[in-house]
Amino acid sequence: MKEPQNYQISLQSFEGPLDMLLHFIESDKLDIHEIPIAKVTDQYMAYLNQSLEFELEIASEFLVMAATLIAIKARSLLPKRIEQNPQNPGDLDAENDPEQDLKERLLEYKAFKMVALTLEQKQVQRAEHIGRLPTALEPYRELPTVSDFLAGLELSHLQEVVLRVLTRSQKTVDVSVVRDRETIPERMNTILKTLQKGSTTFFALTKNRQRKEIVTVFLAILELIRLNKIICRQEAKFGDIWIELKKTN
Amino acid sequence: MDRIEENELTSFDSLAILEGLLFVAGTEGLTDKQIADVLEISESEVSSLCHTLAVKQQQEGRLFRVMQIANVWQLNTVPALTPYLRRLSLVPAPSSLSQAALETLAIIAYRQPITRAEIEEIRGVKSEKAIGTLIARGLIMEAGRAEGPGRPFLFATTPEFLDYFGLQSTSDLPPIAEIERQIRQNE
Amino acid sequence: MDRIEENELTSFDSLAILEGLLFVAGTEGLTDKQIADVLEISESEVSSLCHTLAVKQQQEGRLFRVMQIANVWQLNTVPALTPYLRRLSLVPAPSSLSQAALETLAIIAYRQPITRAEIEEIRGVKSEKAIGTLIARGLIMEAGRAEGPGRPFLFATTPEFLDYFGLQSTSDLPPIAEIERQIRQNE
Repeated sequence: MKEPQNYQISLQSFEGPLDMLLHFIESDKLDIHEIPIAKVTDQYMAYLNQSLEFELEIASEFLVMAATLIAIKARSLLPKRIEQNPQNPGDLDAENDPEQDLKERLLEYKAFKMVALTLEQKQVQRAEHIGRLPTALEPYRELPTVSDFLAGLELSHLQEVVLRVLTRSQKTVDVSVVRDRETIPERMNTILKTLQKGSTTFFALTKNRQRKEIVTVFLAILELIRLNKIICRQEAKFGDIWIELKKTN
Repeated sequence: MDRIEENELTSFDSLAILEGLLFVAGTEGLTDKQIADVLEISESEVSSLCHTLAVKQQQEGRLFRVMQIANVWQLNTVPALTPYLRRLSLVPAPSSLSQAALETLAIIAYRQPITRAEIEEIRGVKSEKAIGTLIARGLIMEAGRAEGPGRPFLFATTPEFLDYFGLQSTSDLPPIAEIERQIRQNE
Repeated sequence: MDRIEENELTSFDSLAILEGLLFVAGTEGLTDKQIADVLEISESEVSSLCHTLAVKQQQEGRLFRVMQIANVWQLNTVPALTPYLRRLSLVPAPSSLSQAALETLAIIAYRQPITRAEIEEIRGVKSEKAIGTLIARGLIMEAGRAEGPGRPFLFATTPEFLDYFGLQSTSDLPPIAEIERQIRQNE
């Protein structure tokens, strides 16, 4: 009550009685091991009384600590019951010394408070490093099925691709060769043999070929798709078409 | 000569692939094993590859960088970009943890697995609310039950705890005994 | 000479900033206006800057590229990365879900489509990391945008999520209205 600042700080400002005791010790620049318990107890009780005056709710922890402090203070006023035996450091009385216990608790609590401070700083630093939301890998996970590969691929796209390949070397398309059915089954077999060695692409299959052969390849691929023998996939419109063997289980 | 160029190309490609993979993994990041499996290299080579990528990113003046946090490699922006991200409100509003939550978390980090009663013993106050917040934020989790009466829950930190504070492992924090020793000495 | 170098530096920096911003914006992307505002350039300059960045990314062999999709600029991986992503998808990732991720998933399942802000309001804590985990695990996905300021993304569960639980649709989820009512009454 003597110090005006007392009125500015309420019990609510503290994380608990230990926090409040640390505040007294640190603001008076005291050593935890040299705390004059009597003085700290007086300060502590002054705060409690102040809180009562303002009809603030006092958490039970603060009352428990008050009892501890008063017990320690009372004990310090009494003469020592047993003389400390220097040859017996495990003295029963020393082990149960509540003042020593309190000092150890304050020390431990202060250490964790310092860690909390470190964490607070690290939290701020880490927040400066921002990532992006992940992209789902699920679509890549399962071995895709025919319908996955063909999703969005329409025959008109295939047609566009073949027309583009055909017009790459020559301006006009000779439609008459499309009727040459004889070579399509042969071409289908050749493509299947190629695929048994590994997947390929439409551009690879038609590289350096005559347009008649290209059309045959194209028709053979359409037939193989229809027969569910191969899987085709086109990443982009007018892009290459990936072709692989459909695994039959 | 040809051979050197080929090697350079390969190494350049793995860096580009690595960056692409990390880009896709986003905040989830990738473990040594995931990267090693995809790039078909040994796990022991991953760290050096990631560091090479970080150097490359820095040299090219890019504002995101590969970094290892909580045992995963992830791409994150560098602080220089933060003012611009703020302008776009792309930076999540700061939501720092309360003092109570930070204290509770500090205790759990060092003493895990630990019961609520043990935490409250150290802090000298009830800590139920702080524990609840930390669980909801995914920073701690229930990790079994303690022996003894009531078999109370034990709490431990999660990998997200490490990520949240940018720690590699809990051993990145100074030993608590060391901190206590410093406090004693400074007095 | 000095002037040219300075200009180059500035232009280089805007590219780096642009790339960083797009990196964080993710699939939400950025509009011409957003980019123009942050970089303090006119909206008409944005397109050319983005194209310059795309060229730079291509020259440097990066496997993600700035592209304009549905009126927003975003960074996306290029098809060359696909085989590696397929391989990555087959490498087992950590499988367990954190409490935070599970809660977030449950909320999305029952309240979908839902924005991140709404999830965070229900949970009372930031949920960005949990959302990231759920996306990476293929349990939730972005499902359009909400009306209103910022037009934030809506999240919904994936078909795989329903498959896993053998549900035809989310309306097959065990009802919670009755339980909610009871909880409210007990309060």
